[in-house]
Amino acid sequence: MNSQPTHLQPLSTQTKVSRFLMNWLLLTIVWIGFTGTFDLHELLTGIVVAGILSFMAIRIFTCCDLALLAPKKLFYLGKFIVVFLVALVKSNFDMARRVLSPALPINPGVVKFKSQLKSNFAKMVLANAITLTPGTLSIDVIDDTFYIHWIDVKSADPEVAFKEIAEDFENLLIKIF
Amino acid sequence: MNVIFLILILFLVGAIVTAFAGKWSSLLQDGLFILAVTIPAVLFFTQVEMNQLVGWTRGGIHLELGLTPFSYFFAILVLLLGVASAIYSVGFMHGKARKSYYYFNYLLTIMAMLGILFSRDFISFFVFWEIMTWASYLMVVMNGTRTQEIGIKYFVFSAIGAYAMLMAIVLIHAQTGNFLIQDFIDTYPSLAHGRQILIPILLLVGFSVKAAVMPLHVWAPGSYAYSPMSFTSVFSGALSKMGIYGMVIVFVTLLSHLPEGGLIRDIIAWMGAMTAVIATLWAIAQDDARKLLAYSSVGQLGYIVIAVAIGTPMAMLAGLFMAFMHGLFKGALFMVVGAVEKQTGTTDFTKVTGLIRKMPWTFLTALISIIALAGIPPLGGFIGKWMLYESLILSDHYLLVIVAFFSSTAAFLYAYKFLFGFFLGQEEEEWADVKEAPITMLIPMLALAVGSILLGAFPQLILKPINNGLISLGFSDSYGKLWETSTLFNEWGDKVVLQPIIYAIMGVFLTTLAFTYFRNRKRTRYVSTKDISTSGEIPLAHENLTFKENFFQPFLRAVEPVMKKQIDWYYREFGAGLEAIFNFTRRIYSGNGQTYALYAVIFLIVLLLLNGNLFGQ
Amino acid sequence: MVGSPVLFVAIPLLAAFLIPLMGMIWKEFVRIIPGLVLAYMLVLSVSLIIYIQSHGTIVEVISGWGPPVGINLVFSPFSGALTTLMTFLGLLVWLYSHKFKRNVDYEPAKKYFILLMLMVTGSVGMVLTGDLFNMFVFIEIVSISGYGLTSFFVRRDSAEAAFKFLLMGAFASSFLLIGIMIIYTQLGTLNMAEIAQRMPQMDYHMKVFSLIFILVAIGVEAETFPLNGWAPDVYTQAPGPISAAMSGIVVKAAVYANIRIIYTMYDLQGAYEYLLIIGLITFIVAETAALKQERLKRMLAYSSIGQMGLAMIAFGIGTKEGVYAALFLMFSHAIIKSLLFFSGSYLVYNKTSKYIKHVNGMGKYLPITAFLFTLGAFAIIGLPPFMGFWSKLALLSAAADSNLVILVAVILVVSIVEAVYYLRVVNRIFFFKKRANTKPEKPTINAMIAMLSLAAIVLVIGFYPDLVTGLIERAADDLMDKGRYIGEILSKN
Amino acid sequence: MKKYIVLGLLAVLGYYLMSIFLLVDFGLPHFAHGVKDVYLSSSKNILKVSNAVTAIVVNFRGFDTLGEVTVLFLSATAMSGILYKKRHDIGERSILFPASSIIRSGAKMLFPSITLLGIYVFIHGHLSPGGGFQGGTIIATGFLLMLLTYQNYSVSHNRLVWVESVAGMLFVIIGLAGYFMKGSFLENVLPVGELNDLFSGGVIGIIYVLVGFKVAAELIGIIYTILHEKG
Amino acid sequence: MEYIIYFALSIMAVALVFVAIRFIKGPTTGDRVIALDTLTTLGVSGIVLASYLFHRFIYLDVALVYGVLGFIGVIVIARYLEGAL
Amino acid sequence: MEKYLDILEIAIYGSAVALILIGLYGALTKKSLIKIVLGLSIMDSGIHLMMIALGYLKGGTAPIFSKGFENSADQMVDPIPQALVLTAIVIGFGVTAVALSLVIRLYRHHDTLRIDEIKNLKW
Amino acid sequence: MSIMEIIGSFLVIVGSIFLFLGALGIYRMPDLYSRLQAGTKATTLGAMSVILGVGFWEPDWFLKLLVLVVFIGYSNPLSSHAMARAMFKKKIFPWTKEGGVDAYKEVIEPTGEKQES
Ligand code: NA
Ligand code: NA
Repeated sequence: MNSQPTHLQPLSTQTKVSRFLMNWLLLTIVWIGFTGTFDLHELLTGIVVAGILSFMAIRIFTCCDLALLAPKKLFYLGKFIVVFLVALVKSNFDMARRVLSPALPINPGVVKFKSQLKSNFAKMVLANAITLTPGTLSIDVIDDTFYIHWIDVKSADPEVAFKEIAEDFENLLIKIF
Repeated sequence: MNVIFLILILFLVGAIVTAFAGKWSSLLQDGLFILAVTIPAVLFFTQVEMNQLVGWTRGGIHLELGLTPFSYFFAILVLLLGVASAIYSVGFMHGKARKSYYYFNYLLTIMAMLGILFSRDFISFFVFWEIMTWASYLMVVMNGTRTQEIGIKYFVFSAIGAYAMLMAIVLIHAQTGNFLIQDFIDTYPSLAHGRQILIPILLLVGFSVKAAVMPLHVWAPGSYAYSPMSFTSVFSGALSKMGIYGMVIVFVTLLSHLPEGGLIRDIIAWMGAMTAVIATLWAIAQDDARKLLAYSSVGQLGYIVIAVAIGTPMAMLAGLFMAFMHGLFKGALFMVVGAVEKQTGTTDFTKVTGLIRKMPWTFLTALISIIALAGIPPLGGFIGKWMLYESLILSDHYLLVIVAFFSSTAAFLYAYKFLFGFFLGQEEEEWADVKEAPITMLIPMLALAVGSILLGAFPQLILKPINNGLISLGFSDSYGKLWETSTLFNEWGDKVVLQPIIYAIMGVFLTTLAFTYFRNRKRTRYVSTKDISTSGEIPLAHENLTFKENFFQPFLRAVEPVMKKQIDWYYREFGAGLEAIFNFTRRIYSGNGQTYALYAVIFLIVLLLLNGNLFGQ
Repeated sequence: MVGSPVLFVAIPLLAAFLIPLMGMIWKEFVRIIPGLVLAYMLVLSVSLIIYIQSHGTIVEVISGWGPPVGINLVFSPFSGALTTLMTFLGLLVWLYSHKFKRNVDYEPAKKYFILLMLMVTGSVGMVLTGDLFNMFVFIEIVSISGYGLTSFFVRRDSAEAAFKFLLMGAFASSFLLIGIMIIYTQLGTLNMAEIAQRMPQMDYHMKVFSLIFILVAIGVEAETFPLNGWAPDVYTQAPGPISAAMSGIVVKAAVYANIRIIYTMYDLQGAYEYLLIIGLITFIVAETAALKQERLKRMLAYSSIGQMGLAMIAFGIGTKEGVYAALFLMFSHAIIKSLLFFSGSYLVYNKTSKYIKHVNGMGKYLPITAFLFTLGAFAIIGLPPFMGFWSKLALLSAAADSNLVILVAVILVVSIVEAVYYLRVVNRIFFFKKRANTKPEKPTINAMIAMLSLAAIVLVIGFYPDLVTGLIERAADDLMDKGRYIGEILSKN
Repeated sequence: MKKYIVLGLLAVLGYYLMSIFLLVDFGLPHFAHGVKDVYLSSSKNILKVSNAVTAIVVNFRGFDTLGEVTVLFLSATAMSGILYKKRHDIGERSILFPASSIIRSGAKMLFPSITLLGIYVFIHGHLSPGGGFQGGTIIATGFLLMLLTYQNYSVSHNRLVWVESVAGMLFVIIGLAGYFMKGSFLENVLPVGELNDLFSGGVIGIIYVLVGFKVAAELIGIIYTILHEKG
Repeated sequence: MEYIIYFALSIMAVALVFVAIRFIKGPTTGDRVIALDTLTTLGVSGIVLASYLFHRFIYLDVALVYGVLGFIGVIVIARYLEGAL
Repeated sequence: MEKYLDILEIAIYGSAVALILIGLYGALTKKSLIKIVLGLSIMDSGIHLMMIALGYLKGGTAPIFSKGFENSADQMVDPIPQALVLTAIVIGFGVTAVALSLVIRLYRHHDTLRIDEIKNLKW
Repeated sequence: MSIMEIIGSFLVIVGSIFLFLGALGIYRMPDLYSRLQAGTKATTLGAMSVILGVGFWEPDWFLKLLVLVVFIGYSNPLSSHAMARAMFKKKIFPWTKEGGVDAYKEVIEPTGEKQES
């Protein structure tokens, strides 16, 4: 199946191969997840299918290349996940509180801030992380500007908002991507 | 190949070949056309033997063809008129459009009529009947846009008749398991009484349509009037007799076994009588020769129906003899009209006049045929009429005698009008250049006229085949010769009592005619309209001396109540009503798809509600 | 054996999937391949018909599982006769369209011919299959091809017609599924022969309910009143040859399904009366609605519906004679109506509105086409000696033999209406003056061949009905003999 | 008014439908000797197909499936016929503006995995509740996601035609192979393997993969056709 | 363990009621879609629990596919709502 | 447990029937073509639900002989309705797709989606 | 009960409670955007927790359940975001206090349908 987002820049062969391998790896892992076994037939089929698929999807699947597998990046990735999970749990308790007693003072509003992240993928991860953390919901990202629905607006100032909402994540993400 | 089959095939092949021959040469086509009629006719009279059957099975249905003495009589009429009219057609159709079409349908019509007469089973009968119908239908609609309604009317009534017949046929099949006519006739006495009544009635409806019996006659005047005249002579002269043919068979073979047969006969006789009266009155009112003759035909057929429905031996004889005579003189008369139309371009009495000098031979034909029509003694028409009155009186149908006499008298009026309208009276500038009709048209006309004279003198020529036919049909086995009962004929054989007298009258008549004609030719004096010698008065310029217009106005005013609303009108109203209803029902198809879906759901629910009742345990 | 019934489905499908590829090579392929396939199907069905004369019904097992486990195809005298008829008409429709569609773009042409081929295939599948649910699948194949073909002309009201068709078709398929599921839950099988065998065990109410749902569903395709609202629209808006194919092929298949279900699967006497009554109503309503139509194809459509009503009446009589008559009617109607649609399309060729008045005077400009239309008109109203007469006679005889005198009378009376509206058109063709703004279009040579071959059949069968009556009789025998059907199929296991 | 009539009618219909269903005993075997038992045992023992539904869909009633694939093919064909426009009339896809960059990156990331899931589903059609139709649908929804979120993402029409044609033809050819090699259309011609092994069930798995590709291609075609409609 | 599953399923059933109410009440289309989205999440969790209850690993495929389709469904609706179609 | 099944029975059949009726209601009364098509789809889903329900077996499990279930044929629900539903769904989808494209074209021609305004063809 | 089963049970119970709370939030929260917040956070965590819990009960299934967890964690915020943006584009703005901020409203309203990057 052909898939050509025309807005993408032509890629160098090296990047292509690197990305292809990365995709292959990731898709094989996903396949193993799907099948849930390491059965030989399944694994072989998975490798073949993932290979073909990553070859065909090379221009689409552009999040990352083999560089992601560098130990340092993996470490930050792990750290990011932990930070994220903690934030998630915190946010849930916060939400539970609000849900159970809606009388709590809220001050909803939409704030914006700018992010340093370059890749779209990283922005997406940041937006998702923000959505899952306490009291915030990503509404849109236009260029570098994030628009966030904040259930308890502490400050309309972009700088402050950035600090409150996204700084931790962004610092980690910059290191990963 | 059996000759019967061969005759039919020859007609069919002839029809197709003739139709296509026009592409190469008109003359060749004409020749082929004449041959296509005459060769089978010659074959018929020389090769076909009585009671010889040819049968085969088609689609599991056994079919049989053969000639019986009874159909032989009708075949004579069909072929005689068929050949005469064919020759006439060559002249008549010369230079007209759709000649191939005409020839094709003409030949098919003749073939179909012969086929009807040959059929020994109902399917062949019906098939040929229908071919006859649609071929003649195509003739009726041949002359352009204004004949369409007439054509549809003809077809609808034909269809009513044909389908009644078809219903009878399938009911017969349900009883006998086959379609053979003889088998049915044999089985008939043992049928359930309801079927014994239903089947003949259905068949009679079918035949009555072709015989133009009131109230199924409404198609006839228009169709006769608007077909090409060359065809109408066959149409009215022979084709309508197919109805008589079927009726006689039903009367003789079926109704005689039925207790209610007498009643049915009387009803039909009265229907015939009403037809005769009303059609005659209408004929009088016409100013167009074609229409006049058309109504006249219907009226004459009414007589014939009276006769065959009464069904005493003499009446039957009278009816069939009149049928034959009618074929001759009406065939000739339509040819006359055709000739006039061909030469003048119109058939309107109010326009055409004084043709006697321009078209003397045509006039002669008209004169002889009109005399035959009116039933004036020397010619064959008289014999039929005499026998009819005689048989009606002898069988105590006095009322019918009165009716028949009334309409017969009234027929003089239109006969006179016909003769006067075209040929006598003032000659007009407009028609100064009219020539006599071409020879190909004159010969058949005159031949038919001669036939009328001949049959007046030698009625046994045709009475014998009638006699044989009726006897073979099982009409009577006690009489050797059915005409014995008539006072008109002697007791010892086939001589007519009045024959010498008839010969004498005829001689005087012909001599006078010849004398008058030749004298006038020399001594004709043309007078201007201002010539006071005409009647002692000076006519004004605008006064029409020919009396063609409003000819019978006083008479018509007297009979107006009878003619006020034609039966036609009721049919038209009925048809319009039906169409309105149909137009309303088709609004079921509202155009809204959702409504259709709703129908489906309603239908489903109705079926569900009905469930047990609908499908039974 | 020269082939097997499964090829009736396999080969067209193979071709259908192949055509888009071949079209990339040479555009003409999209027209040629369907023709070849249809011709192949015709040859196949003729040779199988000959084969079964001596070897008896073919029961073709699919996926190696004998009935009732697997799906099976049954090529019997009954289904075989219909298959031959359908493939023959399919081929003619193709022939007729082959050049007629030359002026349209490549893409529409490709779609047209693929859909046409699959519509024929689906109809053949409906007739051949011995499995109830498989029949449903084939019905859907036919329906969807029908929707696509109906809306072929983009600038007309064809989408409206197709939408109505689709709406009714969707209702039908839902009802059909309900009916099939009721049967399945009661008998545990979908094989028609086994259903027939077990039917006596089925609870009476369930039997009736299932039959009702199935009858309503199939009634939509079979154009029974009041489920036929879509039909006139579709016939009017679809391309002429497609109208012919709808009335000659699709509806025949639906009637087959209807009949196979009532005659073979169910043992309910009342179902015959249902056929009789509904057939009669359909016949009367359709013929009377046809009388006042202003559009030629719409008139032909109502006439078609009416004829299908007649066939249902004949089936409803329930005797062997009735079945014989019904099959004969279906056969002759398929041929004649195709002839009428073929020739009629040319008589009103240049107008999108296709009013009857546009045929005025065409007899002069298109003599052969006009003659063929007239022949068709005469034949369809049952004038002898054309083909339609024999079938009508068979129907009337069958009715009379079963003492249904009133029925005979009603049919005949309504037939007069039919005669009237056809003759009006014929009169216009030959005796009216051409309208100034109509432009006669000469039929292509292919169309002419298709029409002439149909006309030849009408004439030849008219004079020599024995050519088909033997086949039809065997088919009728086959349909009536339920025990043999069950035996033949279930013994294949 | 019409609404009330319809409601009344539907009430009657509902009554009948309910009474029909209540006549069927829910959750109990309804019939004594249905083909169901044959299907279950043959599926396990003869075809070695773990998922009996797949065995039915692809083998016992494989003919239905061929028809079903044809129905999809037909509706794709019919649709593009219905919405056909002359070349110069074809407009842009009716996506007016792209989705937010978040959604776009998210979709892009997810897309290969969704496709993989589809492939997984139809490759395991004989082992798990999946199958060709489900897998094909998943792949098509993946494409739907891409087509909807990007304004100018496009699919090569010719390639879709290739995939669907080749897959369809292979389906029929495998069927014909059964006909020519074993005597009946669609009959299995390959070794059946062991139950619950990925490589089991002979041609069934292969057919289901083909069905998956075909369904995917057709659905994408359908989606594509609709999205090319303006207004 | 069964009891835990029953507990979890019943509490989710109650959750379902709230979601359903929101779905019916609206007031905006957005609310309904959110309700649907939540329904998907609840459904996925429910299916996972059910597959454990019936000890059928293969049911997890259903959950996965359900989740994917639900997600794409929401995106499609969202794109429609924001007027992109 | 019997009682539980009764309730389940009425609930499942009831919802199947309800879906069918709702779909029918929509298809029969709504004026918008889109809603009619939607109604048809809802009716379809109702029928599919019904089909599945008719094949249900008390305490039954999916008819898949995966590991651990190789010998549970007795407890398996009827696979046939499921296979049929699969076919029916695909066909229903095909029909819906064609319906929608027809709707688009009707809209293009008539500039309306009201079915009662789209009746150029009638009588 | 093994330790795994205890962890699993805990996760399932906690997860289901969060699912419940999420649903409750959707029901009780005052406006669309706060409902979205509730729905996303609580149900995401709830579902992840329930699924992981099952994974602890049945370690053979763990890999597959992990895929599910990742998928939910990935897709839920995306869909919430998509809905939020869609509703904004439909001009349904969040409820704010007097003088509250709404930075995105300015993107939508003043320039009308301003297209983004
Ligand atoms: Na969220
Ligand atoms: Na979600």
